[in-house]
Parts: sequence; C-alpha cells; structure tokens
Amino acid sequence: MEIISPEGLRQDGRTPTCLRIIKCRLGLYDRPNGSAYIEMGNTKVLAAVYGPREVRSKNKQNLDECVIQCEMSRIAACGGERVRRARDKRTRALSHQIAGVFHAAIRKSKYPGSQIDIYVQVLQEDGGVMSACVNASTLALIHAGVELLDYVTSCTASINKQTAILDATNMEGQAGCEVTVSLLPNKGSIVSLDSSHTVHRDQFEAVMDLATAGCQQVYQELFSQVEAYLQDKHAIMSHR
Amino acid sequence: MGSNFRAPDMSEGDPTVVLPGDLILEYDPEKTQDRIFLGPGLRWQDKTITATKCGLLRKTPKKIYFVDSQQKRYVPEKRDFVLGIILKKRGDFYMIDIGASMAATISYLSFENASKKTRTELDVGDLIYGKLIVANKHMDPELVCIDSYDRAVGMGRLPDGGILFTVPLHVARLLIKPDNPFLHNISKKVTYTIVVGLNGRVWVKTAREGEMVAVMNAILLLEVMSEEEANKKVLKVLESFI
Amino acid sequence: MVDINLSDAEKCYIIDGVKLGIRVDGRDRLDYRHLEIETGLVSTANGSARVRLDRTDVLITVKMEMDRPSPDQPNQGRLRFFVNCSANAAPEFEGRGGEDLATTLSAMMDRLYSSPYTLDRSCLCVVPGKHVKVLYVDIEILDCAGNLFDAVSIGVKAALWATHLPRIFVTGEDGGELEFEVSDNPHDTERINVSNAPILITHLRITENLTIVDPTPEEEECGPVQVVVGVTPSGLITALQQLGQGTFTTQTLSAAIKLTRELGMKIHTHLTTKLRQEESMQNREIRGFL
Amino acid sequence: MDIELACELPRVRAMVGPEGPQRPPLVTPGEIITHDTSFMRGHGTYMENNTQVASVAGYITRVNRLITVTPLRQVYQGAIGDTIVGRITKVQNNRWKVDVNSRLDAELRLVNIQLPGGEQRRSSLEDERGMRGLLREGDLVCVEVQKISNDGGLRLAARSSKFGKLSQGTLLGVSPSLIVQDKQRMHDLPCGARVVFGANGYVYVSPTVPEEQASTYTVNFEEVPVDVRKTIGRLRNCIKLLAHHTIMISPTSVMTAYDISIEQEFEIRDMLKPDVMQDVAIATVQAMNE
Amino acid sequence: MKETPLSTCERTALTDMVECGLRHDRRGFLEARDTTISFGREYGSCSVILGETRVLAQVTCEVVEPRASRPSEGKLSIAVHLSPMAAPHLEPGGGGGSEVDALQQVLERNIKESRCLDLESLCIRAEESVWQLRVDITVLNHDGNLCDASNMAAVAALRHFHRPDVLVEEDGRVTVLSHATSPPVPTFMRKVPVCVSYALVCPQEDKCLVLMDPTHVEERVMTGKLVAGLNPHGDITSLVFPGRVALKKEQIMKCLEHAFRRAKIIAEMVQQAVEDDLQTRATEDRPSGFRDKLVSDEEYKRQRFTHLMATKVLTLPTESTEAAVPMEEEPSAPEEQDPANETTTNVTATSTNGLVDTPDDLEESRTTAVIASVTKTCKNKKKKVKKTKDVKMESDSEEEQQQTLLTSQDLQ
Repeated sequence: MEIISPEGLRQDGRTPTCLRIIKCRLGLYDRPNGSAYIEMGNTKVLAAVYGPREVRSKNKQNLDECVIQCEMSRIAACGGERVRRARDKRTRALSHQIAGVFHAAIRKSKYPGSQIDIYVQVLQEDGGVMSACVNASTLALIHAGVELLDYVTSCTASINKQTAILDATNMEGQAGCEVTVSLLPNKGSIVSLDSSHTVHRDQFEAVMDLATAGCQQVYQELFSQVEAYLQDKHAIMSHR
Repeated sequence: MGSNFRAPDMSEGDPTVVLPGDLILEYDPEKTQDRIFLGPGLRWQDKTITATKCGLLRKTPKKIYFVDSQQKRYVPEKRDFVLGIILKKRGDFYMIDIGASMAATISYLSFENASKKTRTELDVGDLIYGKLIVANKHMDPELVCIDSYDRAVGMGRLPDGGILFTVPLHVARLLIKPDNPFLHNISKKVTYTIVVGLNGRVWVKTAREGEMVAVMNAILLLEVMSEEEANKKVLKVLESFI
Repeated sequence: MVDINLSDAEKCYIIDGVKLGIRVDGRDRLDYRHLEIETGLVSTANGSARVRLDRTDVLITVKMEMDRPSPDQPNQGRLRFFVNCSANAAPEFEGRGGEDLATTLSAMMDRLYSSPYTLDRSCLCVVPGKHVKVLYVDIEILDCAGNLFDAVSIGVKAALWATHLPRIFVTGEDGGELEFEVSDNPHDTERINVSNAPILITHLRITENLTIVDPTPEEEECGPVQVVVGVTPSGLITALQQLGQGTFTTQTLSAAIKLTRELGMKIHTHLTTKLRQEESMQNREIRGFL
Repeated sequence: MDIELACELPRVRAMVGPEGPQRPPLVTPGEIITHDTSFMRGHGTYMENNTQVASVAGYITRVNRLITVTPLRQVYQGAIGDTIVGRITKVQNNRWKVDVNSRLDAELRLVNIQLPGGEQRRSSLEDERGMRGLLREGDLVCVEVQKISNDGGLRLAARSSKFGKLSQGTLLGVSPSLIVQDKQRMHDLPCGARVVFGANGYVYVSPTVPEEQASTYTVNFEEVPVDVRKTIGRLRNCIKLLAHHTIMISPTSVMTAYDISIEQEFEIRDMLKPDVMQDVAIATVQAMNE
Repeated sequence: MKETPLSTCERTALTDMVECGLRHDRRGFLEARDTTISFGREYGSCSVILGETRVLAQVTCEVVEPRASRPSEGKLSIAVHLSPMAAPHLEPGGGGGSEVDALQQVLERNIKESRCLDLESLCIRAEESVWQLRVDITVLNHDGNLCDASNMAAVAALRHFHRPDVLVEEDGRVTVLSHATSPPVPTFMRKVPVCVSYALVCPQEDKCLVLMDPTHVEERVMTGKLVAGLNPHGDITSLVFPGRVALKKEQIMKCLEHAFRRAKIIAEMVQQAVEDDLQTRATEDRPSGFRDKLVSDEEYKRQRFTHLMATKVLTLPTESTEAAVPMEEEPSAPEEQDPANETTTNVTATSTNGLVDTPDDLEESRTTAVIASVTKTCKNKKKKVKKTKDVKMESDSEEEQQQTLLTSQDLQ
C-alpha cells in the first residue's frame, strides 16, 4: 500500500513536508487556571493546568524553584482498539518526558516553593501524540499566565523509503521511524528529542531538520491562534 | 561460652585477627590488681573477655584493648567529631545527617557566639563539623559546635568550596592517628586543609581544583592498600594527578 | 465529590432561598440548568456523546467487541460500564483520587441497565452460547459541577442511540465452529433500540420536606442527602439509590418519586425529539471541543 | 428542562471591541520587546543577553521606563492595600489561614483584626481560645492586604470597621485581571444589593447590610426577602455573563448589564443560556462604549 | 532508607571541577570506565562490570504458542530488576519507580523493536510452537550509567546463548533434546545494539558540558541526560533526551558522532568476549563459570591506581582531545602545577585539643586539622552531662584520665 504516491503526495493529499491541519482553542474550562484543546489532524488532545499552587506533599517541595508534575491519560476509545487502562507504563513514560520538557521552558525561579500540575487527556490518537500533548500543554500554560522562556512547539517526522515525511499519522509512521523534536522556536534550541524504531545515521539528520522546520511551522500556527485569542478577548478589556 | 579458648600472645604486639565469639583473656577483678580497659568490639562477661566484632585486636601501651574492625556504617559514640549535612530546619533545631541510622539534632544556640537574637545563618545542604555529646541506643544523637569554654575550636559551618567524600571508618581512624605520617607525606606536595569526621566523611580544600582531586584520590588509596604500602605509593599517585 | 466548604451564612442563604422558591441563580425547585448535547464526535468509537450541564462536562464512548457469553445467560449480549475521573476535572482526581466516585457511578449504571426490560440484550447475541457482542461504555468525566448522575445517564442514552454496530453475518459451519464475518461497509450497520432506556434524576433534600432537582456543588454541600431515581420513558421507576448520610421521610420520598415520573417523561420525550432532529440534519458539522 | 443541540448554539463570536490606535500592542512569550537596556524590567518579562523578552502572553503597559506585560488570566499576585475577599481554610494558634485564590494561602493574624467591642483592645489569651467563635473554617471575610512575605504568601489585616466577616449572600470566582482597579471595592448598587469586588477575583453579592455590622463578626440569619433575592440572583448571573465573555467587571458594567436584562425582560434563570448571554454581552459592550 | 542527601558542597565541587575539565576519577570527559564482560557456566548467563556498576543478565528459553497475529515469529521479552542490593535507597519489591521504567523502555526499543534478533529463526512450527527467549537483567550494584551496562549484558548474553536442539514429529509434538545428545543451536544476531549515555552538566545558564558514562554522583548532579541507542552499522535504534536543559542541534549531532565511534568499540569488545568464551568452553569439558573471573571492587580500585601511577604526566588521554569536547572549546587543562615551593608541612597533626595555627596563606584563617581523640576508647565519665539550654561539658582531655572501674554496662 503506497504511503507516498508516485506524484509525491500522501494518502490525505499532503506533500511529504506539510503539516496536518491544526485547530486549537484556549480556555475551555474555568475551574483550572489554564486549559486548551488542540487537534493535529486526527490526534486530539485536551490539556489543563492547575497552578502555581501550594505544594501538596511537603517532602517534594523545592524551596528555590517550583515543582512541575505532569499526568497524561487516554480515554478508552482513543485508538482503534479499546485501551484497557487509562494510565499505564507508556503514558507514565510520556508524562515524564512532558514534565522534563517544561522543566526547561517554565521560569521556575518565579514560583519558589509552589507546584504546577499539567494534566493531559488524549481524546483521539493518530500518530504524533507526544507532540500534540506538548503543544496543548504550552497553550494551556500560556492561557494560565505562567511565565515561559518561550513557546515549546513539538513536531514528529518519520522516514519512508528514503523520503522524510512530516507529522506522520499512525499508518504512515508504521514502517519508518518516529522522531519527535520539542523546540524553543524563538531561541532555536531543542528541549527534548525522542526517536523510536531504527533510522539510519545520515537519514537521521535530514529527519531531525524536517522535524525542527515542522516545529517552526507549528509555532506560526499557535502564534496566530494565541494572537487571535488575545485580540478578541483584549478588544473588550481595553476600555478600562 | 566461646569454645575456642585462645589467649593471644600480646607480646610481640603485631595485631592478631579475632572473630566474634573468640575468647581473648580471663579477667577477674578480685584476683588481679592491674587495670585493663576495653574499647569497642570487646565484651566482658562472667570473668572472660570475648570479641564481638571481627577485626584486628590491638593493645595500646596504656593497656587499652580494642578491635579495629572494617565498617562503613557509623554508630554514634559520645565525644566523636563528626561531619554532618544539614537536612532541614525544625523550629530552633537543625536536623543533621551524620550517616547514622537516625538524624542528629543541633540547637541553634550551640554555635560560637550564638544567642537568642543573632541566629547563625545555615541553610539545607551545608556542612557542619561538630562533636557528639549525646549518643546512646535510646535517644537521637545530639551535636554541638562549641567546647566547654564556648569556643568553636575549629567546629561549626565549613566554608564554601572544597570537596567532600566518604571513606570507611577504619581509614578515617587511620588518618587521625597522631603518629600516622600519611597526611604529612601528602602535605609535602600540596598545601591543603582537611577535616576528617569519625563518621567516615572527609572534607578537603586546596587552592586549585586539580589538587583537591589529587588529595582525594591519595586518601582513597588507604581504602585498598595497607598503611605502609600506601605511604610508599602516595607521592607517585599525587604526581600522576598534578 | 469535590469538597468545598461553605460558611453558615451562605448555607442559610441557599436554604432560605429554596424555601422561598427562588434559588441562588434564579431557578426554582424543579428547574434544570442549561443542557447541551452532541453525538458522534469521536470517530474511533462505534458511538459517542458529550453532555454539558452548565459546567459539568461528560464524554461517553461506546465500543463493541466480540466475546464469549457469560454461562448463566448464553444468548444475551453484555453491557459493561467503566468510569474514568480525569484529573482535568479536579486535581483531587489525580492518580487514584476519583476511584470511589467512579465505582458508585459505574455500579449505578450497571444496575440501571441490568433489567432486560430497559434494553433487549438478546439482539446483541450472534451465536448463542459461543459469540456475543459486548458493548464497552466508557464514561469520561472532564469537569464536574454537580449533578453528575443525570448528565451521565442522559449521555449514555444518547451515546447508545448514536451507536452504529457493523452488521455481522454467520457464514456457515466448519468443524463445529460457527464462522462469522463482520461487514466492512460503513453504512451497513445496526442500531440499538434504546426506546426504553431509563435516565436518572437526582433529588437533593434541603429541608425536611423540600427537595430540589439538578443541585449545584454549593447546594450539594448544604443538603445532607440525595436520592437518585431511575425512570423509563413510560414512567416506570427502575432504580432508586440514596446517597449521603441523612434520612428521608416517606412523604418526601414518595413526592420525589412522583416528581421523577412527570419530569422523567418530559425529559425523555424532549431528548428523543432533539436526538432525532440532530439525526435528520444533513452535513451537520461536528462542533466537538472547538 | 431545555435540551439544546451543540451544533445549533451560536459560536462564541468575537465581541466587537473599540478598534482604533489606542490599543496597546499584544505580545506572546519569547517575543523580543526592546533591545535598549534603559527600560526597567517589570512583571511578565525577562532579560536575556541585554534584550528584554516577554514571558507571558498579554498586553504591554509602559509606565515611564517600566515595561510590564500583564497576561489575561493569572493567579492573583497580591498588591499591598488591595481589598480582597477570602475564605478561612485553617484555624491555627492566633492566626487563620485564608484561601485568596493566590499561589499560597494567605495569613490573617489575630493581632491584625479589630476585635468586636471597641477600638483599642489588645488580644488577650481568652481571645485566642475564642478564635473559632470569631471565624470558623469556610467563613468568608473581607480583608486588606497588609504585607507580602518573602516566600510570596500574603499577610492580611481587617483593621477598619468595614472589613470583617461577610454575612448572607453568594460568592463568585472570576479571573483577577477582569476586575477593574479602583479604590472603593464595596459598592451598594442602586438596585438594592451590595457587591464586594475583591481584587483577587472573588466577588461577593449580598443584601445591603448596615456598615459596621461586618466587624462585629456576628451573622444575622433572618430571612432575606424575595425581591432582594431576585436582584441578587440577577446580579450574580450578570457577573457570570460578563466573566464568560471576558468583559471588565466594574460597578458600571454590572449595572448596565443588569438594566439591559431588565429592559429585555429576560427571566433570571434564562440569563445563563448561551444565546441570551451573548445578546446581553453585546448590548452591554455597545452601551458602555457610548 | 532514604538516600543520603547530596550536600551543596558536593554539587558545587563537581560542577566547578567539570568546568575546568576534571572529573573525580580523572577520566577524560569522553572516556568510559573500564569494563569487563564475563560468562557463567550456563549458556546465556553474562555479567558486566562497568567501573563499579555491576549487572547480571540471564537468558532462558521455552517453547510457547505464537501470537495469532504473527504465527511464524518467536517471542523475545526483556525484564529489568533493580534489586535493593544495588543501592540503599531502593526498597525491596519497590522496583525503583521511574528509573526502571525508563531503563525498560530504552532496552525494549534497542533490542526488541530494532529487530536485531531475527525472530523468524526462533520458529519451530508455524502457528503451533515457537521459541520464547526471556532476558532477565538484575542490577547488582548501581554506580551510575545502568543503561549502557544492562544493554551490554543483555546483548552479550543473547549472543552467547545456545538453545537446545529440537525434534518435531508430524502430529506437532516437540521434544527438546538435551545438550548431550545433539549440540545446542547458537542464536544469530544480525546487528549488535549498543547504548551510550551522556550526562549534561550546566555550570552556568547556557554553558553545557557533556560527560560520557556518568557515575552515580555525576548522575545526581547533572541537569539533563541523553541516551543514544545505536548499532555499529549506522542505525539509530532509539534516542532519549528528556529535556530539563536546552541544547543546540550541533551539540546533539556531535554527541551522536562520538556515540557511533564508541559503538564500534563496544560492539567489538562484546563480540570478542563472546568468541573467547566460546573457544575456552569448547576446549575444557567443565566450564569454570564466574569463579575466578569476577573482580572485587577493591581489586578494581587497586588496578586503577596502579594504572594511574603508570601514566606519568596528566594530559587528558588522547582519545578525548581528538573527539574535541562537543560543547565549548577544549577547557584549558589545569595550568602547570608549580611544585609547591614552600614545603613546610602546613598540616600538623596535634594531640587532641592542642591546636597550632597554620601559615595564613590559606584564605580562611580557620585552624586546620582538628584531629579527634584517637582511640575510640570511650572513657565513660560517671558525670551526668547536664542537658540544659547552654550545653556545659566537662573538659575531658585525655591526659587527666581517672581510673574508674569498668562496669559491664559501660562495655555494652
């Protein structure tokens, strides 16, 4: 089954280097301090941020910077097969990665002794789950007004018979590898990098560059969405 | 009672290896007049002295017998100088980790010229060199950093910088022996400050980082070699580091 | 539930309000808050529905699997309910926090759908004794602002209504095993008859003889006890459970049950009309969470 | 019970705001604000190899050489002299822990409150024992921020007569950045209810109570008449409506919304429906702009 | 038992030393600790000693039914056990939480998903019976860098493992033949997966230094880490860089280049070890197993010191300079040590509480060595120490020792 047709297009008509459609919305719920929802193609993720708040367990408290905790869970019907347990080993590993990413991005020294909780809920899973979770958490943190060094945008790239493809769905990523890059777009420095399944050495650089370029495209998308949200909300707030 | 009765011939003074349960000697206060003193590792019960730890039986000129055993876990003893790390601040006490099973406490008053008003500024993770004044089975160990004339005598918070590492207890005891030339040999090559805690923690500070690593590795030599061999080799190790 | 403690002044204000027939947000005793529903928003599930009751937000998905029937009911399919309290709803739900709420909710739904009268489960059977369809109904609580039982029960009914199960053909025998084959044409599907599916109505007792419907978290805080009544479209009471510490006098209980019958039938008719209306809309764009 | 279909509801349209140049520029994290280092760095920004970069998404305010970026939503930072509303969470030895919608629980010392019965009374031991009599867990207090301690926690005080325990009424939580900054926080609105706009986003709506009753730490439990309840309910829904559409909450904007909802004869309970909320919000914004 | 706390002194000491190009055990930044691989008496039992980190891997096999979705493929499962023996802070049965999960994930990706072991070769009869190989990895001593050690142990054990030959009758019954009757079948591995991990220490905000093969202390002090799973044929099987620090792309690419060079060395080492052991096993009738091959920690330290003494002058070993430490330019080797001209011993061992001030060339004028009372004879004084607020203590210098009769209670 051809992943890339002879003319160079993919099943859903995208060229190898183009992102899936990103739709996102800030501020779904008002109980958490910040919440956001993002759809990257068919991968749909909901994120909520509580904090900065009082630390729940005193022994984890860190007196000069804030503690970041992340928990990711999947609904039962998020993939083809029914997921038995919402939180298992794979989601625990992913939530560690997400927490690690935001350890580098959040200005922790501003909230000494307190705690920021990031909860991510995967509603539908079609490849690139880790990057969708990172992007959703970034939007939720921005909505919550938490101080960040920079956006953290993340994107996945894969390889299929010598051509690197960006933002691969489950089916496209089956054969090749899956390289997920999380980037601080304005600073250009990589905050997290994860590659599974084998990829050859010289292809790796090409795939990583494509993923980094993908992150910049995601940044433009998120930037415009946040800008629109600010514009709309701020228009009203301006008459002080 | 221990079956293998072996009176060690203490004459030629080279230490013999004893195992727990070995009989050392008979001692009956009514019969003999001379006094002997028993240190750690020995037990005096119904007129016989048996060993409770394995190690080398040593006898000092002042007739003090003790078993010099190799151990890493420190058991707090009264009047020991130890090097602790501050765990947390509890009201007007600091909790200090001295490598024992229980954390030691030190009141904020037991520092040089400390008073109700002027509290010494200590935060978590600092190093404290102090003396244990309370250390028994039933109570948490207690530390002080002043001697009987309220003078610090080298105790208190260690200055920043320097390097900290742990050595087994017998090495720490070896380093502290007054007649041990080891530290002098090192000082032939490097000028350094060293603080040795009886709980096996050693703090070394020199002008340059390179020398600190050198001294540390020199001291770690003692862990694997006998004293004489270490003395011979210490200078060569220092060269190879600096 | 998420515990917020109120001051006596606020509690007294709420209770007096109920006595005078005007609650804090202007509703009277039998008014529901604004309820919003949408079905078919999760494409990877056979059926899905999302219910928003003011701030309470619940997502229900239904997935079908084939399994061996339970020995005591060889020709009956099975309906299994699972509730997952996501930490989005409240930080207390992180890790194992929401376990007890989840178990009470799923036990209540099991009891609701256990009687054969409410849902004919024999039509879920493929090969009696060998293969039956099992419907896994997963309830995801995204935000809870009081009255979870009503929202969940309405959501489950809507999700089952919107479920499309692929048609299954029995393709004959080979070696004593009945072979069946699932049709992969997406439009060739079967629906489940939910015309008798019941819903729950929660009554919170505020004063000796006054109960209110659709309580907010603040009201749940000052009312000691609730009763959850299951009612079918034809007005039959199928389940009744009391929650919280406290007592009901017999008159208040019977008044509550009578109330449930009237309210229940109204809600059922309203719900089915709305679901049919949504079904009939051509190229309805799925709003989802956007 | 009105069930709406999600697809029928109006999408939350962008409000038409006052266009025009005077809107300060908006900035998102990571964007460089200025390169010259003569500006002082305020909240929401940080210096990185001598360029000032924004760390939150919000609008820039320049006050003679001080640049700050204020985000649309944030946890209440706390400023000295702010009047805020808080809820008692713990009673400790001669101080109370108060939840003020901020990063850490604030602290109200027994010494800093004005004891009932007279200005100058030093707190005796018996006061200490009687603390729970004054304020218990869950009680609402209106207090003033006296000091910010070094770990970011707030120190509160209730010195003057208008501060103290709040009596009957209902509490609402909104985002602190929506509350308009002004000196006077307690307003007795012409429609006959008192609203306390806490700077920390807690807004308390209650019947008008004589001035010094607050500091007597006693609560009158007699019934609030129905019409006052109606105004309080309507006011509460107006504030919820303004917050939902992120319109600044100030006595003027609340009163305009209140009057508009009366003009267009909206039932109090219908005011929380999305379409009604949208119409009233747009009308309020237009009315405010004239 | 809580882990002993890390004092700020150890933390700052290590970061300062790394900043000027030094490590505790004087290794270069990109120099690994010396490793020994040894095999036990059975096929497929291998122990790896990486510095003081010790890992034991054991491969076992059994005949099982294949998965319905892959009827002709054998099964491979990997399990990691972090026993409480490895480190004081691990409780029995606890399993070390997140550390074990991450380790398990890396090993699974490296060995299982990389298809380096041809699973088809494990098939006996399609849809009926296939071999299931199970690799059990137990960490015996945790001194940092568990990923490399356990990966090396698992791969060496798999390559060394021989499964018994098998007789298959028509009706599907499988009889396993003992080693005596017919020679066991070696397992064939196409590629040797290798894992190389780097610790990232950031002394200042943006400056970031890379250390290879971190020890336990270095792991506690590092801010970020990068674990690269690859094989010498140029494939990257897995890469984990879980953030906590921001890196530039070039820095990551340089790490990868060095990792590939390192992978070749490790692969050859594993290959060599397996071949040597198989040869010796062929000659002697009863393989000696681990008996004389395991090296005790003391032995290892002694060898390291003799090795140190052999290499006279301290120049960072050539291998690391050529690898040009990826981060900043080569940190200047500590400038030439001018032999301390004044050799006055500044350390005076004095009797217990007599103190001699040292020449004040050291910046703090504190007294130097305070040498505690030598022998630990606890001369219990009969005086009760008054435990009032201002702690008064009897001055108990050794000289005026009273002769008191020892009572057995004192001796306990």
